[in-house]
Amino acid sequence: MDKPKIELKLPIIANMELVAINTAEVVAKHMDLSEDKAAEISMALIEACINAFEHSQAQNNVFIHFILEEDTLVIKVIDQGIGFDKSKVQIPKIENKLGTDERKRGWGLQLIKELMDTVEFESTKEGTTVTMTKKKES
Amino acid sequence: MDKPKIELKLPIIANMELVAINTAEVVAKHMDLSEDKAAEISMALIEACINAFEHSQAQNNVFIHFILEEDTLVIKVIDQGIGFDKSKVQIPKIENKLGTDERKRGWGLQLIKELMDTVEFESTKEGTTVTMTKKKES
Amino acid sequence: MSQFNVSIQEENDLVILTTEGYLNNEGGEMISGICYENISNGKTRFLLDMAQTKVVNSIGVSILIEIIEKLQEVDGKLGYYNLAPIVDKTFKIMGLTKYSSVYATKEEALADF
Amino acid sequence: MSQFNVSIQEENDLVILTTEGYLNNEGGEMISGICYENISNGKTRFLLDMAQTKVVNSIGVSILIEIIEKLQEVDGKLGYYNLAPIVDKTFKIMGLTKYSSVYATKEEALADF
Ligand SMILES: Nc1ncnc2c1ncn2[C@@H]1O[C@H](COP(=O)(O)OP(=O)(O)O)[C@@H](O)[C@H]1O
Ligand SMILES: Nc1ncnc2c1ncn2[C@@H]1O[C@H](COP(=O)(O)OP(=O)(O)O)[C@@H](O)[C@H]1O
Repeated sequence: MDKPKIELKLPIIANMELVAINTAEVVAKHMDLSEDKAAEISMALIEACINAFEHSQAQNNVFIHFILEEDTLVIKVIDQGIGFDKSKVQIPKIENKLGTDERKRGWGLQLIKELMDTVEFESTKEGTTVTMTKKKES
Repeated sequence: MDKPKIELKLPIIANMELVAINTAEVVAKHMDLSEDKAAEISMALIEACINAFEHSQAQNNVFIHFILEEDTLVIKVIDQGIGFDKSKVQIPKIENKLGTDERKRGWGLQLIKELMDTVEFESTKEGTTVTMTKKKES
Repeated sequence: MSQFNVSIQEENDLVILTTEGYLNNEGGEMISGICYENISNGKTRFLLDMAQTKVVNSIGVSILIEIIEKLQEVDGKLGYYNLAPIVDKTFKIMGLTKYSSVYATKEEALADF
Repeated sequence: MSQFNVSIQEENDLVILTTEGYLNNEGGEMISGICYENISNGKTRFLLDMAQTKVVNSIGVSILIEIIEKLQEVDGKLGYYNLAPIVDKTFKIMGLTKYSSVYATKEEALADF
């Protein structure tokens, strides 16, 4: 049998990332993931979604795919925006931001990496796909 | 601007209707619908989803569209199953079911009709689309 | 994964079931399993505390109708309290309220049971 | 529609904000608006009760960093209690815990503030 797959197509309006995490919650329960893992997935998913909404400059929709593998949840967040060069993104440090002019933002990608087991970015001028995974046991 | 539209593609596995109603909840909040209306929408949506899962005999997926109009929420539940003839569905009565051999089921369509403002069924051998609406004020 | 849980408590001759989560097929069968076992042990009066059940489906509720039918055979009684408004409405639409009793609170239910 | 609410309470010279819901951009700005107003009225110590905030995003949290920065200028102090585990973890990853204090309970927070 094919792996079960849930697909969301979200418009770019306020708080649509909540649709994504509500779905993640049902999926996590279905896969019997721990509450901690479920919360980590939700937080990472929020960050990937708001990046797609905020930075991609996509005019249309953002797509989110949940692929339920036996022992792993795979999530893809896909936008059709302007893309970006991950190697140019600096690792944020709060020390450098406090008391300076530096923008207080910039933790989204960092959070995704810390909270998920694996993360991959494919980004071109046609858009960005973030693929992240979480193992049931680890 | 186009009306915002959220689309879900759900596999036919247990409890996927919860993904649909979790989405409905975010949408209802976004549209500022009352809690009562939000709960009625969720209940109707559950029934439309489980019909698509249980009766359509579709092999693939069920699609759910939320169209956010100014003053109305439009929801479509689409399956690619065997279809059915609505005129052949009897209105259920609990009196006829208690103490008889009659199947204790059959309230799904009734609930959808009572809980939503309008409901339409399009059903062919290629599948069924249930379109239901709820007005913000009524 | 389970979206539903139920715990049991006996007060005098009364069986009180406290439900939690989505009352679907599975949930309905958990309830009916407990009721049928208790009926075969001579119990006839059952109360459901549904405060933690905000969502139901018609399959789950239809199993409550089966319990009502079974209780009619033994002159028994089914009641509910702490229903969410939508659950109350669903019970009305499906007609359960004609053959079983909805109470606002546990106190109200106990006074009548 | 608002996914976020905050209520305010003063104890001695301390301002306690109780948050509810999703701490996003909007939520962060509600908190910072209240803090900045209180700072301009001479208050310097702020505590957030976040028991009812199970979800945050990095934009909302970055606004807390702005508050920390502003409080450094007035020798003030920011603390939190009743954090959900994922919120605690997010604060650690973003480094807030180096410049503000996380407490398990209100009592613990008050004892230190
Ligand atoms: N989907 C995306 N499309 C375009 N640019 C992106 C995308 N995701 C991230 N970026 C770029 O990477 C940078 C870092 O993102 P992130 O770590 O999430 O921090 P923040 O969103 O707070 O800036 C963003 O400022 C943006 O320039
Ligand atoms: N999406 C669908 N595809 C095929 N048949 C359907 C569909 N929805 C409803 N039906 C038919 O209509 C009947 C009545 O449905 P419903 O009122 O929901 O009650 P129940 O599901 O309890 O039988 C079903 O038994 C089924 O035969």
